[in-house]
Formats: sequence, structure tokens, C-alpha cells
Amino acid sequence: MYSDKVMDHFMNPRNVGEIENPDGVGEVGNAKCGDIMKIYIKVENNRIVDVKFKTFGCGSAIASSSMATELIKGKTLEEAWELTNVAVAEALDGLPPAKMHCSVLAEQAIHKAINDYRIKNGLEPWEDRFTDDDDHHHE
Amino acid sequence: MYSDKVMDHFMNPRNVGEIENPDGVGEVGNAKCGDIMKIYIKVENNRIVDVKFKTFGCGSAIASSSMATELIKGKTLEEAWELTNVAVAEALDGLPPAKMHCSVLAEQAIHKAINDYRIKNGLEPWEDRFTDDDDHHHE
Amino acid sequence: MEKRFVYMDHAATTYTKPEVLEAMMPYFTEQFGNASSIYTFGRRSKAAIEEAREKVAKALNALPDEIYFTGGGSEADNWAIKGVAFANRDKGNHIITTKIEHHAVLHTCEYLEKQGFEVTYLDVDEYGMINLEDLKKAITDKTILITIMFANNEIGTIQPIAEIGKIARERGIYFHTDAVQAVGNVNIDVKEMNIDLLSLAAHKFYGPKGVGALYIRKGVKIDNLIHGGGQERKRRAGTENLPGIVGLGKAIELATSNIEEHNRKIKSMRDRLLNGIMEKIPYTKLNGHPEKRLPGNINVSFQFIEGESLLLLLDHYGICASTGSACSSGSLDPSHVLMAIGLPHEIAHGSLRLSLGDLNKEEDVDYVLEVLPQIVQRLRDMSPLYESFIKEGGK
Amino acid sequence: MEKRFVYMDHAATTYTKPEVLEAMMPYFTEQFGNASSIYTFGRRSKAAIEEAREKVAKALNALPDEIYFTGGGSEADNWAIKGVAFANRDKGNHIITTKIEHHAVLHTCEYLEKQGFEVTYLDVDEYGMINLEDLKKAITDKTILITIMFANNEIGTIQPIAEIGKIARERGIYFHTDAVQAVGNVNIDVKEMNIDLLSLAAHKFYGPKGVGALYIRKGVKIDNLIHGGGQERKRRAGTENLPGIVGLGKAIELATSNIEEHNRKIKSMRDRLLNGIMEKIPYTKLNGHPEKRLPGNINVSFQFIEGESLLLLLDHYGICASTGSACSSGSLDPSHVLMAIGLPHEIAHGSLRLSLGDLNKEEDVDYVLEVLPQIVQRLRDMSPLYESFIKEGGK
Ligand SMILES: Cc1ncc(COP(=O)(O)O)c(C=O)c1O
Ligand SMILES: Cc1ncc(COP(=O)(O)O)c(C=O)c1O
Repeated sequence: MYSDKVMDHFMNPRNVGEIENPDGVGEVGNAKCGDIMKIYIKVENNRIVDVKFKTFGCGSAIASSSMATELIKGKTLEEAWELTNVAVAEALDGLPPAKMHCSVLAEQAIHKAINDYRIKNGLEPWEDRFTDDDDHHHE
Repeated sequence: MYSDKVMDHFMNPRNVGEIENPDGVGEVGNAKCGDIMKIYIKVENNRIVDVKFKTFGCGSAIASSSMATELIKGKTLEEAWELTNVAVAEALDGLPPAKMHCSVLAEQAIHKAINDYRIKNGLEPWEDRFTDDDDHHHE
Repeated sequence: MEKRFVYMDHAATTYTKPEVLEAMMPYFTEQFGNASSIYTFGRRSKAAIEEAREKVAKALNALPDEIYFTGGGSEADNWAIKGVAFANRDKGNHIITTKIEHHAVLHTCEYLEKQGFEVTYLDVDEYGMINLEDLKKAITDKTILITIMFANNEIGTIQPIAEIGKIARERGIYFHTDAVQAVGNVNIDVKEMNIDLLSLAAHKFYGPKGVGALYIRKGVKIDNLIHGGGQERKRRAGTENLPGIVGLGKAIELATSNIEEHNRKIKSMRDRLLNGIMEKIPYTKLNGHPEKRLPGNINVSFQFIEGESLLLLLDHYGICASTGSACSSGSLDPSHVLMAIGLPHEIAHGSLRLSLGDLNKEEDVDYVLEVLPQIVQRLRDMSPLYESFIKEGGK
Repeated sequence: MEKRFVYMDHAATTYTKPEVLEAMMPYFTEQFGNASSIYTFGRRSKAAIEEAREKVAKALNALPDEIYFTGGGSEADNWAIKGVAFANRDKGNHIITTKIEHHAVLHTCEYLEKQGFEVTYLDVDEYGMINLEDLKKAITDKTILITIMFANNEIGTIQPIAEIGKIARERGIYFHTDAVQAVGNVNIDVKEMNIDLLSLAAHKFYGPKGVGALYIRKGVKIDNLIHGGGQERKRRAGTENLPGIVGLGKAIELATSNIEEHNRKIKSMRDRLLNGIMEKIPYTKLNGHPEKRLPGNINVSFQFIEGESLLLLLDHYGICASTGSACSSGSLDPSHVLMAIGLPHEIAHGSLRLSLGDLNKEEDVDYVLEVLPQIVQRLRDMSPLYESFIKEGGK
């Protein structure tokens, strides 16, 4: 069902936790659908110097959070913004078709955290390629 | 499926064969339905002193012929006439429901042979309890 | 703590007991003759099937002639419901069932709705119990069939089958019960309970997979589902699954020979496990009826966490279990049963079913009680819902 | 002459080969997990099923995703025909089949007639062959399905499947073939032969009873027959018959790995037996096609005698065989297949099917050639039909 990579990131998730006084927070999903992903970032000089997550959800939701946070750590905000759900899924050696939405959640949570940072810092939020469809994130 | 008695009379049928110059012959059934029974009797002093049969048909048809001929051998014609299909079936320790018609054939063949004898001897044929339904002897 | 293999998913399927397999063995390579053949070698196969049929009949207090072997529980459910519906269409087109049936019943009913039948899906209470007054009210002069499961596969709730049977019989309506989860766990008497049709599946009571049976009371008007050869007294075509049927017969004999004693053992382990879970893990809710439930069934919801990730972690520790979370089935919604008893989505997503059975030992209970609280805590520590809950002071 | 046990009823059912049973064994008591479960123990069961699916696909030149496991050949036939009929009712209500199909097809078609479908039952010639021109003529713009068996179970005749497939594909009509008797005896390529649906049953090729498969070409519109759980990619509900499916996979692999060599052996025994029978027993007729027939099939009619009594005597000598006589089935009429090839009733009643297979040795042929002529003579000596025939000088 899941690749070894997914299982590894599920069993040993990287970057679990919270950041005290984060520079940006993004939470997406809802309990009704069974997944909530919350990502905290710490930003210095336009670079993500620390990132943590908390996730309520299935194995692939947790693994996607773990992988996504790994992939953006140390990246500039622009680089982090470019991370797509497909890249997350590929980094995990693939996700089952029914679970691709988990990688989408990860992308969205990162975008939300970055925009949260931008807004807090008086910047225009960037435009997300997803419409705000939290309530229907399953495909 | 079949009782031991049926199997015995099928495997070792009594009175198989023909009688040269029989006093009476009765043939019933037809090839279309899969059973034909032919009974030959030799009559002396109103008594069946010899009886033979030939049967085309299934195991129970052959066993019924064998048993029926055994039961009428040495009997008076009146006694032989009284032999019912149920008595034949009972003597065989029963027949499967779908095979009861074989015992009916045996009764009918005996009646036909007796009436054949009576007609040949200028006597009135006795009345059979069956209408002449050779073509539809299966129930 | 040493890693164990703990199978607590007996409600999904059981192993085939060695005694059952042993009874089946001669019928594969040796006594394999077609039961419809007239030679001795075939008649011996026939005799083995009839012996199995008698065992099933005895277990249900039915007549052997009322037992028909099928390819499983789903086929039995489909046959009972479609067969009665189509054969009695002239009498009416209304069927009554519940919202918590197995999909083999629910999806069959939905299919019949497309064919012009009307189906009432009865609500259940918070414990998964139907209300007999609701049932009575649902009956119309078009009602031809009531189909209500004996015991629920997820939450284990046992329905008042005898009472339902009485209502159905009084109104002259056929009553089918899906007893796939009940056989071997509950005493069943089709005569006393006024059951007209009953489905069962061998692999739920330590028999082989791929074989089941439908009890059809003498006189019930029902169409065939699988047409063809004259097997099963012309009602279910197909060369008989000889070893499977022999296995089913042996398994039902074993499973029903000492239900009380068996249940006492399973129930005592189950209760110890359940009490331990409730004690050790806060924010946990028991789903299903507290007493009227299958002896091996535990269904609990852990707040703030999701079932699939829970199962994966349990699997890591060698524990086999099940959940009603949507994420495990790949569908959008959590279990229809958990929804029907009124659970909010997030609580339903956090459900865990542990179904105990003959593979379990007391040590398994100890092991699960050691592993499960840690795992739940681990997932809660990762959960943003738990985080908010704690921050808000654990209201 | 020493009494032997000679099984010549392979067309009715075969034994499960020891290699097949061995492959199945781990899946009863050990690796018994539910294939739909997400824990490792269930996923291993799933993997075993997918491996079997690949083997079936390979044997037919299909894709694994086109194979669906069922509870047997009859279920597969019912599913294919009813499923396509109901799903395509909007396109038309006409089905074409033949007069010599197995009852699993014929009775299904008769059932559909009651549901408003129209069915053309094609005639066959004296060898049991359909006429392709008849088929073309029977097609109307309402025809949605052609279902014609690959090889006949009684007389062994093999139909021109590729030609039928071509006609069906050109007209855009679904083509189902009941290949229950063909698998393992004939090379099958569903792509090349343009077959849209194909039924098979494991117990005809040395696999277990109670499991079969339906090949459904990708894109074919078909309704479910058994509704319920999401097994078999949501198309056939019911907990998978894990050991059965594994057995089917192993059996089809064995049966199709060396068809030519296997057939050569069976055919050579069959031909020696057939020639011996024709030589030794006068007034005997071969039924079915002289060449286009299953390698193990013999179907002969002995004049003046009836089949059931013949079987009983053969059984006495330890020989298992089959007949098309009515008396053997308890029905009024002899086999519909023998009627369709134009046999008079009395000749049909005197039919004998000997179907050879892997259980047979050359000594079996010798034995049958010794026993059968005596038995036939013994019954003829009892037969009033033979008596008249001889008296009339054996015209
Ligand atoms: C040609 C044919 N079709 C269908 C079937 C039905 O298969 P099963 O008896 O396994 O259901 C058989 C065998 O009985 C058969 O020979
Ligand atoms: C209550 C209930 N009904 C029906 C079924 C279907 O049985 P099977 O999967 O053997 O077809 C099951 C089990 O899966 C069940 O638990």
C-alpha cells in the first residue's frame, strides 16, 4: 500500500511539534474529512530556518507533512512556495491515488504559513493555485 | 440412491430372457421416454409356471422387472393381476420418487401379458386401473 | 517488551481451525467426485454434503431441506433480498431495513430501489439499537420483506431478533436476518425467533472463506440468484464446493457446540481489555451497546486522532485491528454505522475495532494494554486538535 | 481381470492437484488475513490474490485488471449475461446464444426472457457446430450480447470462437464465451479472439471447487451481480476466497503451461479408447465433431440400451462416467445437447460420455476396453429393442 519512504516518514516523522512564537502558521483541512495539517515556520532573512508540524490524519497525511517540512527547511520563501504536492508525493516514492490529497494538504499548509508570515509583515499574500476548497480537499 | 435390493436385482436380474411360444406377452413403455418393458408368461392351469422379461431402461426399470417377475412366478393369474406397483417398489425396499414410474411399468406389463393370454384364449380382458397412457408414463 | 503477533480482527475473518481443515482435506485430491454424479464415488461426495447440511440445520434449529449452500455471506444476503423482492413483487414493493446493515444488504437494497422498490432505512439509537415501534410504524400493506441484521459487524450491537420475528410473522411479512456475525456467538433458533431467511458465512466462525449458507424456511417464495444446473434442489446452481461445504459443516458444529463456555472466555478477555483501555486512555468513548453486544467486540473512539494512522502503528507492533475511519477505506465518509449512532465525523474517524476470538490469549490483552496507550498518546502529541484542546485547558 | 478405479469424468470435475493444494495450504490456518485489511498480515493476503490474478491474466492474454474472481463457473456465466443485459438495456434487449449451452447460460437466458429480453437460440449442425451465417443473420440492431460457449461439456465440440469474436466486434456487440471446459485444453487469447467476457471454473482444470473467474475486457459496461463490499475493485462483493483464488492461480498456471504436450498425451489415450470402442462394439455412434473436439472427450451412443443402467454397471466395475440419458438426471427428456445435434430420443438415452484427463493411464484404457463391450452386450441381451432388431435380421 505505502512505499517504504512513506512508512519511514510515518513511523519516524521529522519536525513534529510546535514553534513558540512562530513567524507564520498555516492550518488546512478539517476534522470532518479526517485530516488537519498545521505548519509552523520560523523565518530569518527570507529563509525558513525552522519548521514544525502537527497533523491529525492518516499515515500518508503524517508522512506528507514530515516530507514537506523536510523539503522546505532552509529554503527561501520563494523556493518553499514552489514546492508542489506532486514533488512531495514523488519524494515519498509515490502515494496511492486515493491519498494524493494528503500531499495537496501539505502544499496548501505551507502556502498558508508563508502567506501568514507575509501578511504579518505587511506584504501582499501570494496567490495560491488552489481555490480555497478546504471543505472539499478530497478528490 | 438405490437400495441394496434394487442394486441386487439390477446387478443379478432374475428371469431375464424370452420364452419360446409364450402364452402371453406384454410390452409397455417406449424408447422415447427411455424405458421399454416386455414380459413373457407361460400359463398352466391358470397358474404362471414361467415368466421372463426383457427391459430397455434404467437401473430401477431392470430391477422392477426382475422383482415383479419373481413376485408373480407360480401365482394364479388372479393373484398376479393383484400385484400393484407399490408392492413391487416395497419389495425392492423402495424406489426414488423420480423412479416410481418404473414399478408402474412392471405392473402394466404384467397386466398386458395376462390380458394377452386371456384374449388368445377367448376370454374377456380384465380392466386395467390405468388408462392406456404409455406415452406419458412418467409422472 | 517483546513484539508479539496479536490478531484482534476476528470480525473481519477468522483462521480456519486445524480440525476444520482436517475434515476438508480428503475432499480435494481424494474424495473429489461430483456430488451430482450417480456413481458411488460421486454419491460419497453427496453424502458428505448432506451431513454438512444436517449440521447447519441443527445449529439453527432448521430442517436440512431448508439449508442452501452459497459462495459466501454476501451472496446469501443478495440472494435472500433480491430473491424475495422479485418473487413477491405482485404482493408489494416495500422493504424495511436499517441504517447500520452490512453493505451486502445496504447496497442490495439500493440496487432494488433502482429497480422500482421502496426501502425504509430504520434509524438506530446511540447504541445502534432499532426501535420496535419505528419498525411497526414503517410497515405498510406493500411491505414484503424486513431485513435486519442479527448483530452488527462494527459495533457488535445485537438486535431484538425474536421480537422483530414476531412482528413480521404477525403481519405475514418475510423476515430475513444477516447473521454473519452472530453464528457461533449467539444462540440462534430460527423457529422460535420466527426467522424466514438467515445468512451466514463460514469464515466468520473458523471455517473456510468462500462458502456460506442461506436458510430459507419451507414455503418462502424466492427466486434464484444463480441460475443453471440442478444443484441445491434446483435453487443454487454450480458444482458444489465440496471441501468448503464440509468445512462449513464442521466449523458450525464446533462453533455452536459450546457457545456459553466459549463466550465466557472471550468475554472475560474482552472486558479486561476494554476496562483497561477506558482506564488508561482518557477522552475515549465506547461505541455500541454496553451489554447487548457480541462477546468479542470492542469499538472505541479516541478523540483527537485518526484511525488509519492508529492501525498502522498497531501493525508496527504486530497488532491487527480495524477502524471505521474513511481514510482506511479510501472513501470520503467514515463508517455509515458510526454515523448512524450519531457520532460526529471526527470521533468516527478516531474509531478502533478490536474483535477478540479464539486466537487470543490473556497475554495479548496485556500486550495491547501496554502498546495502545503509548500509540494513542504518540498520535495525540502530533495532533493539532489535541494541541488546541490542551491549550484551551482540556475542557 | 482385476477391478480398478478408473475416473473418466474429468469434464464433470477434476481432483485438485497436490501441487495446487500445497500452494493453498498456508492460506487456511496461517496466512488467513482479510485481503482488504491494511495491516501487513492482510496485505500479504492481498499480494497472494494479485499474484493469482496475474496468472489468470497471463493464461488468457488479458490484463490483471480485467480478471474478477467469482464463486464458480455458474456465477461467472450469470454475472456476464445478466450484468451485460441489464447494463445495456437502453441499447437493446436482444441476446444471441446457442441451443447447446450449459444450463448456467441457458437458464440465465430463459430468466432474462421473463424480464423482457429476447433471446435467439442458434441451431447447431449434427456435429454441434454453429453456422456463422446463421449468427450474422440473427443479429439485429437490438442485439447487445452474443454468448456462445468455447467448447461443449457433453460432446466436446469446439466453436469457431475467433470468427465469432470478429463478427461481434465488427458489429459492436459484446461477446461472452463460457470457456469453463476450454481452459487448459485449448489455447485462449482474449485479445486476438476479440472476446469481451469469458467465464472459467478452477475445478475443471485441477483447481479447487467453489472458485472461478470472469474476464471482463476494460470498458465493457456491466452491472454487478453480487452487491456489497468493495472487493474486486467494487465489482464483486464478498470476502475473497483466499485459498481458493491462490489455488485457481496455481492451477491455471500449470494447466496452460504446456497445453500441446498435455493434449498430445490425453488425445492419444482418448483416440485409442475411441477406436477400440468403435471396433469392439457394433451399432455405436460417435457424437460431436470428429476433429474439433476437446482432447479428452468421448461421447458415443450405443443403440438399444439406456445410459443410466450402463453407468451403474460401469460403476460396479469401478469406472466413473456420465450420460445424457434422462433417467440419470431424473428429468423427462434426454440431454438438450444431444437433441440439438438431432439424435432421436432412444439414441440419446443410450449415450455415454468418457472424459479423460490427468488421472488416466494407458491401463485405464485397456481396462475400459475390456469391461465396456461386455457390459454393453449384457444390457443388449436384456433389451427388447435389440431382440426385435436381431429377429428382423439386424437391418
Ligand atoms: C460449459 C460449462 N459451463 C458452466 C459450468 C458451470 O460451472 P460450475 O459448476 O463450476 O458452476 C460447467 C460445469 O459444470 C460447464 O461444463
Ligand atoms: C454482518 C455481515 N454481513 C455480511 C458480510 C459479508 O460476508 P462475506 O464477506 O463472507 O461475503 C459480513 C462480512 O464481511 C458481515 O460482517
